[in-house]
Amino acid sequence: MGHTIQIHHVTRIEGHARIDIHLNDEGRVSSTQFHVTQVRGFEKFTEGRPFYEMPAITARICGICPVSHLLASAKACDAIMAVQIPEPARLLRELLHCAQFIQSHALSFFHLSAPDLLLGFDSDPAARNVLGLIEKHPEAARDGIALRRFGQQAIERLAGERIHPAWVVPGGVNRPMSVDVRDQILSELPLAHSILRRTLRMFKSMLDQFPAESEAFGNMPTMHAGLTDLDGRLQIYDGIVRFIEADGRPAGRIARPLEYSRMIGEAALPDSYLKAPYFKPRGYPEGIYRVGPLARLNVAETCGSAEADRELAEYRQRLGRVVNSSFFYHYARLIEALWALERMEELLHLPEILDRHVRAEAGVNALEGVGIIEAPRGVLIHHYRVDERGAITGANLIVATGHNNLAISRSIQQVAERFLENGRISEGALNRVSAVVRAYDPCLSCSTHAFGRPAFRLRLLGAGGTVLDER
Amino acid sequence: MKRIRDLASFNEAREAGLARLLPPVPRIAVGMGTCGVGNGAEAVFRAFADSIDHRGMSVELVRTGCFGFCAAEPLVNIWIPGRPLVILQKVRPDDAPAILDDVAAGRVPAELALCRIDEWDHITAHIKFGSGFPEIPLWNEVPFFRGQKKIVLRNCGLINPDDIEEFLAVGGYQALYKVLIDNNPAAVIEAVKAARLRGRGGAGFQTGAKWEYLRKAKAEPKYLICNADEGDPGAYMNRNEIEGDPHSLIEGMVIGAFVTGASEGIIYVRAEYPLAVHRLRTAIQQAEEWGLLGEDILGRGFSFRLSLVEGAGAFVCGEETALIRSLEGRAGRPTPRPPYPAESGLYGKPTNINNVETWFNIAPIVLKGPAWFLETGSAKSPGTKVFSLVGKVVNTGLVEMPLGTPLKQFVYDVGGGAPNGRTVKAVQTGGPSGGCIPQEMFDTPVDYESLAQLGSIMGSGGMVVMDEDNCMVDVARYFVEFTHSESCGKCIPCRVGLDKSLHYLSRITHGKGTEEDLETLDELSRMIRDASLCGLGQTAPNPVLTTMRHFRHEFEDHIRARRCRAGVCEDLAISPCENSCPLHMNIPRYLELLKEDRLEEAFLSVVLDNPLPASTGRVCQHPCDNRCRRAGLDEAVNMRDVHRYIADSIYPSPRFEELAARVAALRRPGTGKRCAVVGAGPTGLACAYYLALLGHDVMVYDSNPGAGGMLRYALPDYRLPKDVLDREIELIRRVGVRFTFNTRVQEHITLNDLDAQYDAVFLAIGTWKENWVYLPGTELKGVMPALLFLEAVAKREETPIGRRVVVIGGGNAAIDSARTALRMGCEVTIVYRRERKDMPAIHEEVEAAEAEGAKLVFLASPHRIVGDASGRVVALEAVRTRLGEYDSSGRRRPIPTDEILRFPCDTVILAVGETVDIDFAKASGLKIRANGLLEVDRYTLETSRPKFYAGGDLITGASNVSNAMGYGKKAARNIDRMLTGEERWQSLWPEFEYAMAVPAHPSPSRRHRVRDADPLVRVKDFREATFGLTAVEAMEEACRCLRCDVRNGD
Amino acid sequence: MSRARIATVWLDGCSGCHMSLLDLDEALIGLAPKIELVFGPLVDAQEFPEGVDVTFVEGAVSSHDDLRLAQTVRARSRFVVALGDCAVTANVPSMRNQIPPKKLLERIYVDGVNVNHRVPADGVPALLKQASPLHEVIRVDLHVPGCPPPAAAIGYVISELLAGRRPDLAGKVKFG
Amino acid sequence: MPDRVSIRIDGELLHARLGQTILEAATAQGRFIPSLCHLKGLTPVGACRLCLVEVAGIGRLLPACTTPVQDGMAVTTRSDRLDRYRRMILELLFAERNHVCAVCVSNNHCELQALARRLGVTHVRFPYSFPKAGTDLSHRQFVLDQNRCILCTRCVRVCAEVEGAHVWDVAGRGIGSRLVCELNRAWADSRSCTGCGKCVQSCPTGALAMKGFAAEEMVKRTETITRLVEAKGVRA
Repeated sequence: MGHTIQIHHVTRIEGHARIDIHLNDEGRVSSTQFHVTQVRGFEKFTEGRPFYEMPAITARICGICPVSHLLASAKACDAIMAVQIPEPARLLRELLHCAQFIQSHALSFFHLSAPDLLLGFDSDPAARNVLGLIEKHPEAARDGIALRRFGQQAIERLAGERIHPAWVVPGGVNRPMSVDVRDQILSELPLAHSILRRTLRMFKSMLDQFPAESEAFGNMPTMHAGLTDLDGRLQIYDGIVRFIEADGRPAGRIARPLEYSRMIGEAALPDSYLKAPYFKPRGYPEGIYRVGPLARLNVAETCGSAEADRELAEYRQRLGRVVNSSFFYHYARLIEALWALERMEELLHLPEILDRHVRAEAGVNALEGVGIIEAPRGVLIHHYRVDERGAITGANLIVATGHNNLAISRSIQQVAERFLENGRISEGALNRVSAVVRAYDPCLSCSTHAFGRPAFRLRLLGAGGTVLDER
Repeated sequence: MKRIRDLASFNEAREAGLARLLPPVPRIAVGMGTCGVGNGAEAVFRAFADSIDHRGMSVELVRTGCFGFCAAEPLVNIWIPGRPLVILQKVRPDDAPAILDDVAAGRVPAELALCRIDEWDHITAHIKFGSGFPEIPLWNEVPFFRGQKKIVLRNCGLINPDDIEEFLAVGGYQALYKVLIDNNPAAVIEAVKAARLRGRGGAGFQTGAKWEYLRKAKAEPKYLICNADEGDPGAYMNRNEIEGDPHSLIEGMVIGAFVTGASEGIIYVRAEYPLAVHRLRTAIQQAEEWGLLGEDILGRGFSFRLSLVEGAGAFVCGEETALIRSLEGRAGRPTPRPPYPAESGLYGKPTNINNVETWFNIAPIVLKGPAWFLETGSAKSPGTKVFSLVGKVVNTGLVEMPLGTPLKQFVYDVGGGAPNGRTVKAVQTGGPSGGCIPQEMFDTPVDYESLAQLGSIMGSGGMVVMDEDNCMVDVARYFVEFTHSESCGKCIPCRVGLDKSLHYLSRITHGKGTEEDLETLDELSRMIRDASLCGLGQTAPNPVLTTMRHFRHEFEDHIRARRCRAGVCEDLAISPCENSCPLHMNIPRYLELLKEDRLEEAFLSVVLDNPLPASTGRVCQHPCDNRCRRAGLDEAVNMRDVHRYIADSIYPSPRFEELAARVAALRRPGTGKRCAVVGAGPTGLACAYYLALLGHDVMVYDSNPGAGGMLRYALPDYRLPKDVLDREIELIRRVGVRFTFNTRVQEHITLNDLDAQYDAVFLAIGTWKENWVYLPGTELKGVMPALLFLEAVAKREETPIGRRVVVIGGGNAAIDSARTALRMGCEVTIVYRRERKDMPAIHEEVEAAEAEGAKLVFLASPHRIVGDASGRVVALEAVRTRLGEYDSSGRRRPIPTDEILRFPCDTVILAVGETVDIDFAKASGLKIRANGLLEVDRYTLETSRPKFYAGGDLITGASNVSNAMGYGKKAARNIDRMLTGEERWQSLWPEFEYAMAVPAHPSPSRRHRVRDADPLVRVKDFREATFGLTAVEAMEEACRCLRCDVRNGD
Repeated sequence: MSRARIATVWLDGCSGCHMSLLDLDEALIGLAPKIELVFGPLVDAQEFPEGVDVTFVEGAVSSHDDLRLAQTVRARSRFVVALGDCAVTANVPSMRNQIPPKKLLERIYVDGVNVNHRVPADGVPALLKQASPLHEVIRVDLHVPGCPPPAAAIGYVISELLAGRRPDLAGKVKFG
Repeated sequence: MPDRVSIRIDGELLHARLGQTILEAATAQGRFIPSLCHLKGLTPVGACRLCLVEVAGIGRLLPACTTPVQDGMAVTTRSDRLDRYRRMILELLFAERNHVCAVCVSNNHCELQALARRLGVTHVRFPYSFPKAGTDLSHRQFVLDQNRCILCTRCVRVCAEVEGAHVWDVAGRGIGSRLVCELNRAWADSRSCTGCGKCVQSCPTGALAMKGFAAEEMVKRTETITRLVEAKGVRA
């Protein structure tokens, strides 16, 4: 008879999710379900609030990438005020964002995924975590902590707080950067740089150890989406959202944020609080696409910085121009972090970044505004409508993990089919099911505008729907 | 023209008034306060007017205020010249012609007469009405008026409030005249101070002192304010005072104005009192016309303008600073004091505020002097106070009593106790800001200090009596709901604190409270009391704090047992009957199942709620009857006899086997836990039954050779045939209960043995030890305790009973003994020291005994048993008692008189109560309470020894079958929880599917009663004396249920 | 010395408090030998274990799953810390409390989508009527407010608890 | 009568001017008594009850902001009971409306928040009311957010007493009390509002704020109100 396997909490991800794997009578995977189990309702309860409070409120969607929400929200507010923010403010926002990319990518790679990669997918689950890493691979753990600290500290120096700073405001930022801060951050760059180089070296050296994972971790042709500038360079703060086919052909673009809904549609799922966005011209569910580091590197022509571009070239040499296995999210993430670091250095050396004109002030000049940026996990869209007084009348938020929702579900199925044998399920196999989710670094907290239970839950359900096993 | 300027014109007006008060023709005055009008006085007045017109009779017909006895309204005063004033009660419009007939004939209708007044002390004057009608009681012989002293209400209900001349006739404005003539303001203030008159608005501040501050204040003008913003729910003293006698208020204020130097006066009265407002306006206008108010009063050059402001009904405006803000046209929110109004009040000017009643006391003090005033009331609180006595008392109304009168006098003497034989539980004084005083403290004198000591206040004089049907948690919630909605919102403790208090209280009444809530509520209440800005907030927690102090167990019941004993909190009960049932039987369920003609399911429902339904169906005290809402329509549903019918239809029938098997099949899988139950009485049987159903191994030990305890060995066969009991016990065996008989604890098996062999032990030993009264002669031959007698009869043993038997006592054992003795051919007399209504025995049983020929003697307290030389009883001597004061049980204490009664007899049966033989417990480390009963946790029934539980008589003393079984049931639930660590109780009951709808049109139908056998026949043997309901009767009875268990949304 | 068994739980919150915990940075390395992380988003454990010494709970109680987990936490932990404003005051999650859950969900899943207009119901926990602070559903031993609480305050709490003392937070933490 | 009196505050002998309140006397000596409704320069109303102190010989607690000093008065400003009551009052305020400090414009500059921190309020034991409390965004420059209002009435008083416009008042009663603009108009429709912003500057929380100020940006300048009143006093 058929079974369903349920992973109760997917562990080491940022959010609440549960996976059901349905097995057929032969013990083979018949279907999988990816349930995101929390919802908070930011879209509704922000109605009536003054629009300029939105950055602070929406930052509470996520404590890992609050800066992304701050920025997307502030950009949407800029649009409502119909102002072009001063250039120094734009540069400072990007600088802040780069720092966040580094801390967030460090967290994803070291704190969450490194236990799988360094300790092994099949290692003792009780120690397969960051504390285990500290014990077994103290250098890697120290590197991870130090790299994350670098990012967090830079955020703190710029914005006053590591988590939920109130520095980014509609119209710019509320305080210019001091020379001291610039110099401090500059002085810390080399250490971070060396960690990233070391980590990239290490990761590349390990690549051969995971042939099965490389092959079956969401290895599938889908579209990809990401932000670039007009020249096709990787962008995270501003630019054009480009959609490409699995083979690299262009498929569509969002040049004006307000028009995002021409390209992106949203579907509700019966079994998950996470909605599924899709590429609208292609319809649901055929319009599946991926976002995030893997997608961004697929979409971009170049990174735009020297060392990162060298790494990108090597990456493409190894894996091809368009990489379709989600296992390589990790690889792409490290390259991006390197790029972010280089970009920080570049920004910090621009003389105008110390300029004191960092804020444009205005009231309501447009009744609708959309802000699109790249969060560490992918494209993030904040869309607000306001009334004449500036009160929010409607909000829609599409977050990175949402875009990946369909891809994650398919990846789970793929991993489940590949690693589940004879209807039996080993702990290591289950861990791989979680790990493929982890590869996307899904921020379910963002996606449901809720951060929730720490881990996936996994349930094995019989053909009749009875629960046979729960882990 | 009317203006009074000198003594002559004053006297002239008095004479004119007197001529109207005591006219040469009969005078009929209808009490037309708001209360009277509400009870139909308008129609009565019209009826009189029409009749008088019609007949062309020469009768003075006037309106008057209220004489205070609200429960007896409409009141009508009849005065025929030369005769006493007679007050008629509950007069209906169609009584008018007959009354007029009587009056025309110089008579009064005696059947309507409440009381007569020969002469009346108006304090400021004395009126002699006349004499005659000795058959009608004098006013102060009527219990409601006994002890009352009318100083404030001196004129209310006697004079026409719209006629200033009548007021003058009874000495009105005399005091003012005196004060103006004397022209010695300081002396008046001294007099008020010497009289120690305290503010009657509630706070009790010295009025004289307040006046002195105002007099000394420098700024001009000065204001006098009368606070008539009476907002307490259920309080209406001020309304009636104004409606009945508005000029007394005006006179008091003018005197106050003269002596304090105030030139402006304002009466702040509730807009909800239209009649009071109307009468005041009339009175002010008249007083001005007569030169008693306004410019140049009484020609003495003194001016005082008095105006009237209608308040918009905010409770907080009773607080003086809020009242002042309101008068200034601002929002009625209080301000902190200092500064006090005497310094900076209305418009920042010196101001004095006194309550209506305070002003009413001024003229008497001025005229009669402080020494006279001090004669009444207590040392610190002289004078009287008017209270509105409402709630659960027979006589409700306005009561003016000397301060310091004990509370019990209000409740029992004046109020006449709770109606329908209920027990009074508490009195709430001081309105919503006051506290609840429990019945044990009814000796408390009602004065400012004593009430404050108990956490209550005098307030403006509200007095709400509560009985067992009032849930004290709900009472607290109700009052906090009131103050919460009346809070002005200015200060945080009151605004938010009360909101949260209400939240906790509501949560508790919904059965969702926790013990932490209680603690938080207590701390919060203290904070609100200590930190609030004004009196509203400072006193608002009083109901909470006092109920938590005096009725903590009720709060705990709601929280720990999720029970509301009063049955008020609906979320905590299925229905009022279920709530009152000690076994918490789901009564509406079995009634409905029977109604749907599903007898077997009805039986299952009954027997799962109560393992001895045939027994309880016969002998239960049926508290459910008292709670049945059907009683409001016609009569309570006869629930007890319906469940007897259901049990009797199954037990002796062939269906018994199948149903017993169905019950046994409900037994939960074996837990492997072993339980011992000591005592096979109703308590032990109930516990054993449920423990067995829950899957435990149960052994019951009993010293007797059979199961049933008192049911078998104390209840006579004519009440409970033993074959009925045997069937019930058979069912209990079928669910797996085993018995070990002839085994006495401590003698044959020790508690330590039980401890070693069992996982849990339940002690349920009955009250087999007879209380021995210390009566000379109990050692005589022929004296025997009731239980031993009944047991011997039950066991068919020889009993040394004579021919003439006297039974001492009023409980069920007394009646059982009497009826048993009757069946043995004896002549029986029952001697009881209190009244019939005080007898604890089931009412029907007493009647049955009487019908069978027992003689009942009440108010006779046994004094000694007289014996002859051979040591045999020859007579019982008793002292005739009379009823004295109320004791703490709310019954009148019997007081011995000199009269001795002698009852010749050869046998005396003592049935004065039983106790438990607790000796076995003393040796086993079980804690015993001071009253000689076992100490257990109120909620879990755990004793002081681990694994040991106890219930029934052992912890309550002698009780009744249902109560006892209730404890057994509760113990089983707790023991199971202890043994399994789970709450499995609800899982015992299968889903019963039945209609959940209230009867659409309940047609009136009387209650079916069981029939008794002919007393003359039944007294000859021990066959069952009552026959149960027939199938049709039971079905009809079931159909009478109003289905209180059906809630909206079901 | 045996390691203290520590768990972290995250209910309806943003993970910011967990991030603040990670902001202890290198201090984590010093802490590692003293504690055993037995449950939480950073470790692989499916069931909340028995016998936990201290549990830090982030987030408000918002769904039936949250409620059940909170009750399990209480039953199996000696000391429960409400970490951060969401657990302490319900914070931003409580901004939905004036809106009936049905309306909220319909806005998102019916009005807010292009395809499949319906509220998810299969395999997802129902929302509670309101998001509540942790102490309104279980007993809480210590409250550490802040959005998020500063890493220093979290470090102080952990070190005091490890030393067997009750942390005194007066003046050290604030709401917001 | 002497112009100066001696009082004891927490045991320490201090001199005060006759006519000063306890709060003024204590503050003049650098002593801290918590308060929220009090703002120097406005008529004290004794409403928040945080400044309650114990005065020897008087059974009840007295608000320091309205109680004048008297010679020989012995005042206790800190005691276990006062601390408990003050914490409870703060908790009640937090439970009454929706004070989401984290995203409030006055975060880190809020008197309510600061007092809670100072008095050691780490959580609110009372159940939150979570009322529906609206905002008034109609005014061009200012915002009223009822969610953050603690009904201290500083705005009411500053507007009536200093600006002389009396735009604000409190409507309703008990827990239903709320700040209203004139006779319950939208702020923009006010006929008497001069747009001076004194109400905003006197507000202790984020209830009244400048429009366009994001989270943590709204710093109130209450001392300007006090200075203004004092300057007016000199002129008068």
